[in-house]
Amino acid sequence: MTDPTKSGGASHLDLAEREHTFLDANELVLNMGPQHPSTHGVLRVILKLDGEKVRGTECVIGYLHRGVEKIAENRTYTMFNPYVDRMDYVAAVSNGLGYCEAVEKLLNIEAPPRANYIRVILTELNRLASHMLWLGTHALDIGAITPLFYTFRDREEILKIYEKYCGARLTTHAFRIGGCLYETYDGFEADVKKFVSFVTPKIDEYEELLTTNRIWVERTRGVGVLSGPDCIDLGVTGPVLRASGVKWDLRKAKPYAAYSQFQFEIPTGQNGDTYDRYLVRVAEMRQSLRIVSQAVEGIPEGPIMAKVPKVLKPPVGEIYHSIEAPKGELGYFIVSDGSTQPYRIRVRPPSFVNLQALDKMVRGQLVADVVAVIGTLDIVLGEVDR
Amino acid sequence: MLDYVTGYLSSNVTPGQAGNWVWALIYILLIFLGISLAVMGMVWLERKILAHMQIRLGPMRVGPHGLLQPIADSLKLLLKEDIIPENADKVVFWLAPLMVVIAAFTVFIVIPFGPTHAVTDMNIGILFMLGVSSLGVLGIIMAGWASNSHYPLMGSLRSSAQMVSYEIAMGLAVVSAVLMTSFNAGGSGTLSMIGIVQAQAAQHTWFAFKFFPLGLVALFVFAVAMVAETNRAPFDLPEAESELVAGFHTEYSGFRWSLFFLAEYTAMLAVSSIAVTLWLGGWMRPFPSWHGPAITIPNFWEHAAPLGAVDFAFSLVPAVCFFVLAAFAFIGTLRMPKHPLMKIQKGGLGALALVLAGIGLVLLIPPVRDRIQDIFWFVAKVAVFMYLYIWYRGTFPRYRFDQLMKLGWKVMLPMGLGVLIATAVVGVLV
Amino acid sequence: MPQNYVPIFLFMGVAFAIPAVTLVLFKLVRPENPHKTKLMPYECGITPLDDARGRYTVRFYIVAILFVVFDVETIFLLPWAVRFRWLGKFGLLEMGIFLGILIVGYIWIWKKGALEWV
Amino acid sequence: MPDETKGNTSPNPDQPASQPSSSSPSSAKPPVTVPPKPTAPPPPPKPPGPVPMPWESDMVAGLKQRFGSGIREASTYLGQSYMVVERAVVYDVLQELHDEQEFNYLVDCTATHYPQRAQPFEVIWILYSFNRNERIRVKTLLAEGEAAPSAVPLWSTANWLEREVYDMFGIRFDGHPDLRRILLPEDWKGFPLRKDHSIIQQDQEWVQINLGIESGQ
Repeated sequence: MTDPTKSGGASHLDLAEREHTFLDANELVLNMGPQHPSTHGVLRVILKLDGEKVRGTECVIGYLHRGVEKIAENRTYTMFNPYVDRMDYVAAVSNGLGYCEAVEKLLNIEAPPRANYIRVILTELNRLASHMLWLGTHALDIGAITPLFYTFRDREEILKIYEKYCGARLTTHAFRIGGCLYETYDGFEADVKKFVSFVTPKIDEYEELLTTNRIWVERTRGVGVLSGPDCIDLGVTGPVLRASGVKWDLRKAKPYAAYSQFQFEIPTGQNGDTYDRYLVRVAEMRQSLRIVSQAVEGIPEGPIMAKVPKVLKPPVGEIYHSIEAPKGELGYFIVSDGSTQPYRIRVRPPSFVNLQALDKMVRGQLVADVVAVIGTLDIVLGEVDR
Repeated sequence: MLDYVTGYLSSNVTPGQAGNWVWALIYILLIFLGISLAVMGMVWLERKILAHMQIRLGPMRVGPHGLLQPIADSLKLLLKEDIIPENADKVVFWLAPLMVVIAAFTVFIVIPFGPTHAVTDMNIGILFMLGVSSLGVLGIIMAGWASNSHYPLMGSLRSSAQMVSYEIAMGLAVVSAVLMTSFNAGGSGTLSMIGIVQAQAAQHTWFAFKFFPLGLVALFVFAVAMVAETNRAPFDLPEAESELVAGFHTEYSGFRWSLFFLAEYTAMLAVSSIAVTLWLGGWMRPFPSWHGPAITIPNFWEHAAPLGAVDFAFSLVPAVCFFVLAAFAFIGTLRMPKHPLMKIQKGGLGALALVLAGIGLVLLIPPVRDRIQDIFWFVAKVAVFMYLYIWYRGTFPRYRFDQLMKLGWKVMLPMGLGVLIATAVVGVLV
Repeated sequence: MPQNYVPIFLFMGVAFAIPAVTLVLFKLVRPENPHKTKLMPYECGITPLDDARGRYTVRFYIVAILFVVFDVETIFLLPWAVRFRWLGKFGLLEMGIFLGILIVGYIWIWKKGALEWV
Repeated sequence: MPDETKGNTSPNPDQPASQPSSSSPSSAKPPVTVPPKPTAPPPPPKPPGPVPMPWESDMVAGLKQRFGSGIREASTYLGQSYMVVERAVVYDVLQELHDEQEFNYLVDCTATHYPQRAQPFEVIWILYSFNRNERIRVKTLLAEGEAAPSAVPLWSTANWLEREVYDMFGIRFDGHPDLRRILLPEDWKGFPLRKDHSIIQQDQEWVQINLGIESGQ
């Protein structure tokens, strides 16, 4: 754990350096990505293979680097808000929530309760959408093509709610600093309730397809094992951490928005393998539904926007605020110099940090497991590269 | 010359046996045509069935319900640019798809669609088929090696290892079926494909149900092995697109790629046909020895001979099938959207309904009815296997390579050996 | 009956000719715009680092050798299976010995770990 | 202690003048948890935001005892605690926090650039302790060209995070096993998150050589 060369990700693979052993093959260097069907975007992984066995990996990232942090320094706080949606584009609402809350804290204001409830509903729906997309693509990576269509069918319903709420489906820009811009549309509660009752049996349907499927279990159990201490050492958060048995969720540990008012469990696994991560995420989908139905039942009346000055000039100071995004801890570290533009915004992306664990997870496993592990880490390259 | 051609019609052997090369060539071309059409149909059906399993529609634009999609696809593939990578071995690259196609097609030479509907009947039919079908792996290795790229190479190595591993289980299952043929009255078995079906007829059972459950186990071993042999889901590792992009045919494009595609589907048809021949009674209809009470069906052009009621009922099934298909097409015509742009599609589907109904009518004519039955039942049984292939693809995730090899060597091989020994022991005791 | 085998060559000829002729024929209508990038082997968008035809893991060769052993065994089984009824108990015993030796070998291979992939 | 959601930062009137906030001295008792009320728009007696307060705890006391003036500052701002540590002792402080104080999770490692200061770079480690449910920040100041100690031996997470800091700011980390650029190409020139690096600036040479275009703009 303290030996940096061992645990600290991949060391640079020297292509000229080859190990020769009797009757053993040369190490094959296989380049996976950036144009590869299962690296979830433009991730490039260089695999050092012995036959089919992975001897080492090196991730090459940055193909989608847009310099979000630099852009932030040249925009006002309000102007930067839509940009955060482009990082983890499958969980844009969560990104927006984290950013808005961070700036609100810096301004020392609080969103009104009703806004917080709307935020919770939309964010949890977003978590559901993100997990659905993950499940579909992860199953596709492992070769089950059918769940993809099922999950996309159901994710569509969430996107429809978003579209009705704010006009956008993917990069929603749903929240504003200080609350929400839009009041819920007529029939929002009914739509959400309908969605909850619609999707609950569908999650059973996914589980029916996969949970006891022999091939699925064989492909995922014992694959990409990451123990709890390893997770913590590597800073891995989110479902991956919970699947390793660490019961830690920022919604409970440091409640934000209105999460302290809802009852929900933190699902955990024991083995920290791909199968457990699958189970944890499916259980999380159910918990999200639980939160959504509680929130939509108890949504209070009132204003949706706190009193926010027209021009945001947070006092000089710094703030770090993080939320439990679908992929893990999503943090914003904002430094204000008292002007209208942030002096520095640092995004702590869960995907970026989680991806670092890839090497540890796949070493000694097979090529097919690399694909399964990339899938189970649930990375979004827009967030890894920012 | 004409006598030479027509003379064969009255014989009741295969053209190969009769030594009639003209008819052999006609059969060969018919098989080519039939298989190409079947592959096109399979592609359409696979896309449609898979789509409906996955709550979507599949091809809908080209022709009514996408019926012309395979034609459009093949045209596109024929007209696509053919890319040969720079540092590929050009000759091998050129030959590899042809090799795969030859291996996949040649198996059909011994497959009996009916008692006389085979190109030839070899006394080592099974052996020939095992030998030729494993030549396909050669083409795949050639393709992977010639491409000179990592993914095809890995795909082809995987493919070869996988195919040879399951070949053994397949061979053992075949041996246990051959063993069953020796329970004839004569006491000697046969390796001829026609002979195997005739043995099933003589023993009044499909081999799948002989020595229950041994025949079924052997069929199961064969059925698993044949999925692996043809590189289909859940054993589609050689072309696992999530890992190896497209496996051994990554570098192939256009028509060359479509040859691999054609070969894959042909191989699927071939191994399904072998399974049908060996275990499911080949061309025999279900319950072949149940004739029912004799009845006489009057007709207009020949002297009516009495025939069994069950025989008669089964002889109507092909026609009825076509009528049902025609009815589906007709209902589809009625359900077409009422839009002026859909008129052509509507007309096409209506025409299809008429054609299907017409075929059904033709199949009702007694001489056609009698001759087409065998082929119909054979095709129907193969179609069941084809449907299973699609179903597997819609349901199963993909195996990992080590799991696949483990399954092949540690489960399928002992199972094949076990079922062979059990069959032999039971056979001696009976 | 050697004439039974003649159609094989006929069939192989046809099977070779049809795709080959199509391939050559459609060269007339196919576009042909080679480009350096287009002719590069697929390496996920990266210029290939080295030649792909290196040595590969030995396990594939082990599988190949095992295949030969077991496939030859299957070939030996076929004549016995054809004459199974005629050979009767004697044949069963003999094949039992043959298979027994093979099974012992199979168990040895298994124990030796040649069937393990990783 | 650092319950971030509740504003427990009632300002201390005896606050030293080193507060960065440009607060007007007139308002002695500003509301804190309530959002700033723009009650009287024309004369802007801008209600001061919360101000950093000394961060007092056993842990800080222990650290101060051990490192003395190495702990330059320990404050709490908006419920979040941070300490500024001398570069010479920062590795030891981090090690102490990791080994003794159970800060076993490195949330983030990042930097900020203040070109006008004598020590223009500030490297920030955000630490979290699962057992205490506490998040703190450790900062150190670096002069141009000065290297920070690498935290990789303590937390494996630091590997990529430090590589990113190096990539963006050009801050080197001593003891990092593999300090290369991570997001930008390896032979890229320039450190984009430095303040003197314009947003439209890029490595023209690299773009021309590798992309074959005149400019990426």
